[in-house]
Amino acid sequence: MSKEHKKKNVFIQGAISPAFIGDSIAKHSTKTEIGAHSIFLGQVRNDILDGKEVAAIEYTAYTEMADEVFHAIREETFAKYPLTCMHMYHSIGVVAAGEISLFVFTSSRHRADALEACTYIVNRIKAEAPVWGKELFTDGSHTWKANT
Amino acid sequence: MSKEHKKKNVFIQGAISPAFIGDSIAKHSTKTEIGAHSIFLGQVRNDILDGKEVAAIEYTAYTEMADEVFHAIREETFAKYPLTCMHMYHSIGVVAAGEISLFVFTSSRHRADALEACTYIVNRIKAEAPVWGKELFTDGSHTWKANT
Amino acid sequence: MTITVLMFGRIAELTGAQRQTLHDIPDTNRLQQHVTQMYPDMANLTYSIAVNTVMIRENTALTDGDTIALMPPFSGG
Amino acid sequence: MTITVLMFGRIAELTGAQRQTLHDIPDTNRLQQHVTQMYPDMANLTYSIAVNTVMIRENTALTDGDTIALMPPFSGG
Repeated sequence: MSKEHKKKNVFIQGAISPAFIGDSIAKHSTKTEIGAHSIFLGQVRNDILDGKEVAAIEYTAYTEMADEVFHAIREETFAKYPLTCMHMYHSIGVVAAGEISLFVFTSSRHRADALEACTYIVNRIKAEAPVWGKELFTDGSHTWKANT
Repeated sequence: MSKEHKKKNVFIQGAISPAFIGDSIAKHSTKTEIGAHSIFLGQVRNDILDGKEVAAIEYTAYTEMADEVFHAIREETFAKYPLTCMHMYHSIGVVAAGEISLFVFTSSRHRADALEACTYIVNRIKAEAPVWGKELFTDGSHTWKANT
Repeated sequence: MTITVLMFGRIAELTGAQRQTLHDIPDTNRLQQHVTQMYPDMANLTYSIAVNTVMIRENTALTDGDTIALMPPFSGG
Repeated sequence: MTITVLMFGRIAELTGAQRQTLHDIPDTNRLQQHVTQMYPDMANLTYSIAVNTVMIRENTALTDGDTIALMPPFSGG
């Protein structure tokens, strides 16, 4: 591995705010070698399951293992794609329907690298990050989310 | 075509601000059927060409034709992918290095649709939108941008 | 008959005009000949042509009131 | 020897615990048997196992101080 990227904190308590995302974008204006940014946002849906409506998702994680998984994803993505920057944030705790719980942000000189890397990262997070979503219904009951 | 989507104004005078992007994201919190957003941003690079540094790009467009092209891309993307929303913005006029000149935003229930549609739209805009970038160098001279 | 010719990017720079009104030009091939005669450097440029905002790929007859755009390769985004 | 067992999601709910300390369990197969004996509904759950944060795919010997995580299918993002 030619570069070493420090372990960063991925988990954010509660929802990820649109203003935080706007600020993250703004911070890249000094990196004038960037030509393309790709951003993925996961938003909590108010799914109806057996007639009950999802009001929020409560996320828990095995944070010790998750930190290692996110670090591996980061290193392997930088090895695979020529990126200038990459950022990943995942909510922990309760996130209401309509709020954002996942934020993946890749930047590169040319568009294909940022676009492909972003999809690659999102798919790996969904498959490998030890995180669990508990869907909280409006009636106070709950179920455990299953990723598709 | 099952849905009709009204022609929207795509062109924005000057750079697209990160705060505008944050606000656009925030507006989607009421659309609780959305599970995934994909965003592409084009940022002006300070490329060095024959020893001269790009300070800004000045965009001009054949707006009458561009409106039709953007409308066709919008309709064809909605026909091809099950999206909840899609937005496209392109700068016109001068955008400095480090600033954003293209903003494509797709939203869907499941991640694959938003991700694939966003890439599809960006590639179509680059290939089909009658827009020209004049790269303005720091020394006052210029060249005409070529898309890769 | 009268047509309006729109020029963009490098072509507008080369011709010094963004818009010209021309008369009695029956088709797009004749328009290209006319433009190249006026501005010989046009022969070295790659460009596409739209008639009334629709891209054309072969010689197209022109009628009164048509708007023809001479467009260098796009470089938006 | 002593091991720490971490439980997440549906499994933590089923067992009523997020963490348990167990003694003299030589390998992960024996751990699964023990857990299923204590909580018979575990037999109906799909889950994977990590030993010291590393996912395992077959029976793995355990040593003093190991941390074993019982993890239902991930559903982050």
